Amino acid sequence: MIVGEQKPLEEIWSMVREHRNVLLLGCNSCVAVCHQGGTKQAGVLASLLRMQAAQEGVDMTLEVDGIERQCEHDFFMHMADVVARADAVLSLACGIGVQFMAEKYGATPVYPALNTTFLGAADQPGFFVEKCQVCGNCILAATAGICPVARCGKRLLNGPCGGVSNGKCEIHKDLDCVWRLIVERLEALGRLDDYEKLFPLKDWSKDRAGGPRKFKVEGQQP
Amino acid sequence: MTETASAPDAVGEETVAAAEKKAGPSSWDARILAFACHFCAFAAADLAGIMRLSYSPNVRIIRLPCTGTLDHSYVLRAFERGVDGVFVAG
Amino acid sequence: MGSKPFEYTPQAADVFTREVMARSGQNIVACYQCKRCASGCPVAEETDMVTPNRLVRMVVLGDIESALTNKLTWKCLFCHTCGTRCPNNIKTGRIADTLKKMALDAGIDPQQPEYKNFHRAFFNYSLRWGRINEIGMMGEFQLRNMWDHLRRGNFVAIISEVASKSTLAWEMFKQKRLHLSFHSSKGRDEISRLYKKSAGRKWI
Amino acid sequence: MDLAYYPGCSLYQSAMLYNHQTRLIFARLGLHLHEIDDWSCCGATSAGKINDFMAIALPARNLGIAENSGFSELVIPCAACYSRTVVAQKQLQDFPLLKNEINQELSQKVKDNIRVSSTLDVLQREMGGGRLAAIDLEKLEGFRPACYYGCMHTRFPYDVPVADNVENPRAMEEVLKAIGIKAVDWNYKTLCCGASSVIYNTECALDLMAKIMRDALARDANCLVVTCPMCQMNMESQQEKFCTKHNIKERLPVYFITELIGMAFGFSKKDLQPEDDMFTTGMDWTQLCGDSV
Amino acid sequence: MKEDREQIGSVVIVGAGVGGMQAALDLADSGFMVHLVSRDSAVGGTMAMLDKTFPTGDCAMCMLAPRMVESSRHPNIRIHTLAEVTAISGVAGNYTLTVNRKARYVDPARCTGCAICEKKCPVKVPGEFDQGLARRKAIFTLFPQAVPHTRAIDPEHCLYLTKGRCRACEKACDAGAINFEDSPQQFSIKAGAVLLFPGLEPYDPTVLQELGYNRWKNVVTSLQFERILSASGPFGGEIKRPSDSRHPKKIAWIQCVGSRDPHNANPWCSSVCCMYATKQAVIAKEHDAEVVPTIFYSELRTFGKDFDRYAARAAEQYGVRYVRSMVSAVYEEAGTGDLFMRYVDKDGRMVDESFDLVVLSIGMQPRKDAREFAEIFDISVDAHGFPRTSRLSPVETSRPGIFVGGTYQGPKDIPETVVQGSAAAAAAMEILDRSRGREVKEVTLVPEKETGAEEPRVGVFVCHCGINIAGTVDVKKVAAKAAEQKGVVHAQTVIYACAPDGQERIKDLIREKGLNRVVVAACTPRTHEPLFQDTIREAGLNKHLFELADIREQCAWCHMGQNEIATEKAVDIVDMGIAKARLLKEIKPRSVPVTHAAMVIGGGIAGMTAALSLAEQGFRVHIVEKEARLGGLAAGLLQTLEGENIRDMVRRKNLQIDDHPAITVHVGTEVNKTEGFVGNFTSTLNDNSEISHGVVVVATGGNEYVPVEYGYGESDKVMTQRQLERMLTVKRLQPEDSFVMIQCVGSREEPHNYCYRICCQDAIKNAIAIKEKVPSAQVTILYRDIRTYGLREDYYTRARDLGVRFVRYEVDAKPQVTADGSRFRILAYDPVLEQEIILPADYLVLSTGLRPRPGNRKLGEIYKLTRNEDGYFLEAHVKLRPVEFASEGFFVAGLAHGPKTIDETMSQALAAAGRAGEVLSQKELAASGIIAKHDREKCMSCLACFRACPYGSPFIDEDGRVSHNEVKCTGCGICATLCPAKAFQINGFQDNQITAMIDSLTEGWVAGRHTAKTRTEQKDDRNCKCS
Repeated sequence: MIVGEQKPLEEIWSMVREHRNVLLLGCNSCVAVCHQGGTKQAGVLASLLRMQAAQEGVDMTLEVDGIERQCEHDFFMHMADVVARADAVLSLACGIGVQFMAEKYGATPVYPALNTTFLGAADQPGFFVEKCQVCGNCILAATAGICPVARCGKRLLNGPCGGVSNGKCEIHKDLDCVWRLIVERLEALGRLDDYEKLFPLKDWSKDRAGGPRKFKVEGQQP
Repeated sequence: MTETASAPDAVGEETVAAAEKKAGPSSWDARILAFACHFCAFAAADLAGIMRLSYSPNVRIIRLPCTGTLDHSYVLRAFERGVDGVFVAG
Repeated sequence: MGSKPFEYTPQAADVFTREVMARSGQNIVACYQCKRCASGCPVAEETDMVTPNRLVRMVVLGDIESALTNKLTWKCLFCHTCGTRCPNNIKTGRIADTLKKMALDAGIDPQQPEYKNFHRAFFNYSLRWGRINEIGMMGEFQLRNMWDHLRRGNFVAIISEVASKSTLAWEMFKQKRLHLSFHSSKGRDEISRLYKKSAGRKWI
Repeated sequence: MDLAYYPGCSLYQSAMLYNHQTRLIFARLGLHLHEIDDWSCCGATSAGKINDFMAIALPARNLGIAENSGFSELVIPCAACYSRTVVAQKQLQDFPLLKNEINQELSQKVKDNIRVSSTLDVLQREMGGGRLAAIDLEKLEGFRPACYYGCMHTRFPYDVPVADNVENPRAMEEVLKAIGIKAVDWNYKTLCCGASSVIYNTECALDLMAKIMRDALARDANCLVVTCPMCQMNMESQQEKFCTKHNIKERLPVYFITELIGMAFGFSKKDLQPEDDMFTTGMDWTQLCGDSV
Repeated sequence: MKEDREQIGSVVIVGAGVGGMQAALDLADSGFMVHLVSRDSAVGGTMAMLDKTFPTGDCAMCMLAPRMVESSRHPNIRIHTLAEVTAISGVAGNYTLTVNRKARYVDPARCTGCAICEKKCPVKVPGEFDQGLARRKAIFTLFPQAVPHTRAIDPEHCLYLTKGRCRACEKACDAGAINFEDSPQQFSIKAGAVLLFPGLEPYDPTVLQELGYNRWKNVVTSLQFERILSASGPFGGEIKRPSDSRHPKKIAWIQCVGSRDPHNANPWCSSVCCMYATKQAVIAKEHDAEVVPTIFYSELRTFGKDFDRYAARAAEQYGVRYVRSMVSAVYEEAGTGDLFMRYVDKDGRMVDESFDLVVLSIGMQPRKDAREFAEIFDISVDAHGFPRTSRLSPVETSRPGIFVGGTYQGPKDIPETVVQGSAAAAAAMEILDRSRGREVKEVTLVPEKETGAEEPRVGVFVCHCGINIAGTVDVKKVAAKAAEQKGVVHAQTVIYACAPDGQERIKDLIREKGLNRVVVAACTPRTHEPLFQDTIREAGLNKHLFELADIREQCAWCHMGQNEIATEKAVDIVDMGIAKARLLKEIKPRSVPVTHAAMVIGGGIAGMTAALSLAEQGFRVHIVEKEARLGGLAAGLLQTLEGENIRDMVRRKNLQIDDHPAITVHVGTEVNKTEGFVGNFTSTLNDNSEISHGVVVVATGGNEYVPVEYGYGESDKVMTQRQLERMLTVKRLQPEDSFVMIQCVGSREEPHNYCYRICCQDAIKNAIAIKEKVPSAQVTILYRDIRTYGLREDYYTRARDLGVRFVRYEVDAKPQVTADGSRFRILAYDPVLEQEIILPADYLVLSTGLRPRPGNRKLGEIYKLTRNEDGYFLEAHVKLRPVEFASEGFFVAGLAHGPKTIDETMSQALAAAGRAGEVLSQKELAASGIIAKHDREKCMSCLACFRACPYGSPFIDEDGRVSHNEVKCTGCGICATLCPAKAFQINGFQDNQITAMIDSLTEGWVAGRHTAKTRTEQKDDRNCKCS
């Protein structure tokens, strides 16, 4: 799931303060699950902005709405009028949604209300942790289902570095050394032999280093 | 869900409020909106009446079935529309 | 309350407790150590921290030595405050009384010879004459004290005794409290027969 | 009303005044005291320290005499004698075999048909009734007594029924109220004065008496009222001593309750404290009551 | 027990405290007609006097008031106040009772509870409710929240009734409710069963004058101190001392006043004082941080669930000082009113200390007339006057069909009283299985009008409430303003809206003017909303199309004398009500059918008792037992402390269960999974059998702790109390045998820092047995605190009388055991003598407690049932819902819930059966109206609601997405607040409704600020002119 974090109010305010009609558009998918970008949060943000406007003496109309996903054309079907009324859109979607809208509505400025932070999971309710770096070439089969790319401070692929102390990472003292976790799990699975195998050089060509990646569902026409 | 901020009013009000604050609490007429749980705080407000306890009349109470129902938006809306304080009791 | 552990011997403790209970008429084992007796005891400051509840505990655990030689046993005023407020109706005053008798029976020197002497003088006087004549009784008391001091060769004590008691007598005389008349009762025979009957009785 | 009367040894000696006053005011109340024949010492607290059997047998003899004298009630003014006698009576009831043994030696057997009362018991009962109506009461002014009961009015070494509240007795207050005197309430109505320990454990007794004195003074009492000769003697004869020791400046007179009643009944000081005799209280109470007496 | 003669479907409950009310509500909810007979003029009992309750610190009145209101409104409950039962005849199932009702002199049908009469009454007498600390009038209610709120005249003090003049109240009462002609009445009630919950009498410490109560002003009882703490008490919740209203700093509590004192007071332990003193000390400290609390005690009996930790917190966090020494006397310092006392410290030193206030922790005792009371009902009582019950049938009296409970049965705390309330109700339901529903009348109503499509047509009724509202608020103006509001088609004032004529008027206008929303501006919705809802329902409107605006309690009464301001506020309140009313929607609660069967997990004594009770009540029961046979831990016990035969009882219950056609026993099985919700569960067992049931009773029991301490297992002469009990039945003891018992083995220390309640009693039971068999044998019990609470104290006394020695030890100086040939030498430190003692022993007996079953964790996970940190299941509410889980349809009983004795287990099992039976007796379960509505279209299954809901009503449905079970929902709204997609809305409190209220208010009120400001300015101007 994509995890995002709402930007500071001052930053958002500075983006929209020049506009008179702003649409706050929530995205009721990933970023809603982490309580940052859903319709409800759009409403709360609108309230805060309204108060900011009032305090600064700015006359501004703020409209709140929300759609299922801001990365699909079809969900915008009923949005045409709403967007047209606004001189700017403040999107509470992840970076994908913001760009998607920016491309879709060329003439209307679209601002991000969120910083898109990472791809992660809810370890506990309300606590999100990064789990994947979308490297495009998954090696989890060999690492007991635990990703050293995303979760090792140094992205090491062949065992821990020398800085591990008490099973913790030397970069982040509160972070478990991912290689310790991998070894423990391999041991539990009875597959410690996998650890002995050396990783060949990882094929980083599928990582984003080569520019934006594309994907087409088989049989789909462009 | 469209709302226009009444900017001139708000400004005036802020200034007034600020001026009044400076002048001292006696002349500042704070307006408080309370959200009260049906089972406890609302009951307490009733009890205050039953016991004929007098308190400032500048409080209005909205009853909720439980303060669990208190949505962020209620508080924000109240502030947006100019109440000076929100009191949540439950 | 020594530093050496006390060896509790259940059977011996039982025998001792039973005797104290029978002689004092108090259900000592009923004590649950609430310490009301101690808190209300007017002499508790002067007993080297042997409070009534501790005295009871000594008896219950069969610590015979401590029970017979502590200060509380001798300093108890017999005011019965402890027993009155005791939830288990234990009159520690009567236990103290009993322990004193047991101590004397056992030939233990009283910690306050004057105490013993006073009550002995009073009791003997009442037996002898049937009524108390204060001057006579006090005289007997003084003689007993003197005898004790003499026995111990404590002549300083004799001098201070004479001095303090003559002051007291003078005070009382000034306040017209001392009387020289003599009283007695004819029932002395009955009393002495009863006294004979009491011989050897440990308890009523 | 006729009552048997047991004065006890001290009322013939150091507390002669108490004997005199008790007889005086009882007579005025129409209560006729008949001193029982040839009574003997009750053993006081001492007998029990030496000989448990005699502690019962000594009062038993007096009980026997009183019961056979034909009266239904025996009045005992001295608190110690009263305590011993009541306790012995109850023990004789509780242990019938013991009673038989003692009776064997007595010429006047204990039958257990007499009521034993203290002076205070009788005064409380009779002054509460109609007897006062016949007496012209003097109005006594300026008395703020602290009623001091001591140990022996409500606490006994054996379980006997106690009519008054054990911890906060009110009998003296009620009697005084009947003659128009309001007593102060205070802490140490029943605290021990040290009793006979004043003789062999003087310092401890003095400390206790000072404690009693201090609270009475703090409550603004101007005299102590007692019913126990031992308390009276201790609080009065030792007063100088314990006050000096504890740095107490004030002094208080210690009255037998009979004295105040006597005054209210209109007896003169001379009546209550005959000069020709060898006794008086140590205090000059005329200062307090002025010419009203 | 069940005779053929006619069974009456009514039950009489004597006593309307928390226990009586619990029983009343249980019975009324499951189809019985209940007559609640109260001697007082209002319901509530002792709990109503309390400020807060231990160990949660919940406000007692906040918990009790809803129940009082519910009892008074329940269609199946009739409350008879100022009434007493004077005679009873008949047999179980068919009793006739004679009830005498005293004259109240106030007509409940007319009285509106306005209290004007009270103000006018010239007579002041010490108020019993405030324990004499404040005064009440001769016309009065016991307390402000009293139910019924009808005043009563106290004929002993009323001037008119005593001296024939005054009648001030009559003149003041506009409603004409005063009736001096009222006279006592006698009537009879037929009932199938009688429940006695007359409660307790607080011990009166006046007789113990050494403690100074009723002598020194600053010595108060603990009940008085509750009133002092209470916000509605004599000092408005400020801690003041009676002599000079000064705030006391040093406060001392003296424990066991009137309790554990066979010489001067009552021999029993009152069970609650250690805890309430701790609570009072903590609350006092919370009220005023400068308070320094000290508790003088002799034994700390904090034996309940989580109590030991509570006391530890009190000491560590709140600085409550515990002094293990009883105070002998309390003296007053002349002049200051301070109190001083002397106590002996742990070293035997005398300490003199002065305090500002002394609280006597008074115990409880049977009412003065307890014996006469028992005679009326012809039930036998024990030596103390408590009704005779058995530890194995704790709510049954000597007379069939008459049940008892609460503090009348014996000293106990609130949850145990509530448990016995439900237990006694269950016992009554068992014998009245055929008459359920017989006396209860069902009401037929006109069909409900569909108003969904209509525009709002609001009618507004502004109540004068005599002069209660109209005296302060200009009601005419309020009505006129209301008429101006959008959607309002009618607005008027009424003298008494709640009076029958007022209600008729409302109904007429609904019909005349086609109103489809009604707003009444009157008193509080907490008491009156249901009444008006019924009124509009009778006129064919959905009852949720009603809004009550509170302009009495929350306006007129608290702004008296400020008429203009109060009127303005009332206008705002009414406008807010109208704004909401316009948006109100019809609510039609869903209902679901009920499977009339129960699944009881665990076949120990709790499970067996609950199962038998439910089966007797007429429901099918499945017992699921892990072991091969029923009986649980009780099967290993021989007898109770009181000597009742447990083994026989277990055997008897086994036979009853075998014979009962409605009970199916699944031994050797466990539950694999359970699906569904209250009323409709399906469970699969590990033998693949499937059970349909409507409720789940969790009675999984506990484990005996197997000690690792003191050489257990190394010699057969080291044993547990339960092993000793069995040994005593087979082995001949020698005259010289000596036993040493050690208490608290494996308890009251981290990580098991709680009391097991049973060990002290077990030790004493066995010690008595030894001494009775062989008096010369010696028993010494090494203990920390002997906790023979309640009437069990008699056995502690008996053990001491028999010569059992008790030696205390301290947790940091535990006994040390060394083997000495075949014997033992135990080195213990006696804190009394401050001396080490060596005790020889032939047998070493360890008093071990229990442990929660490890399986509780799994069960908790399956059902989402929470456990406390010690692993015991956590009830829904510590005080008032002690046998239920927060999740509907789940009940708990016995050791699974926490350590308890066998009688407490049986009471709780019966209570669980009663509460479960209440659910099963319903034809269908209707969800409450005020619940969350879930819009699945908007929901994106983020699981926020699923995780946060305390009642488990959102669930992951078969399609993998979140759905909402409305039957479990209580309408708390947490889901609605959290939902990022706003998929939840609360019925009657929807976002748009609340927002409309805010908007309405801010429009009139905040916008009006400028006027307010202008007014101020004008005032200033005027001032200028004047000067």
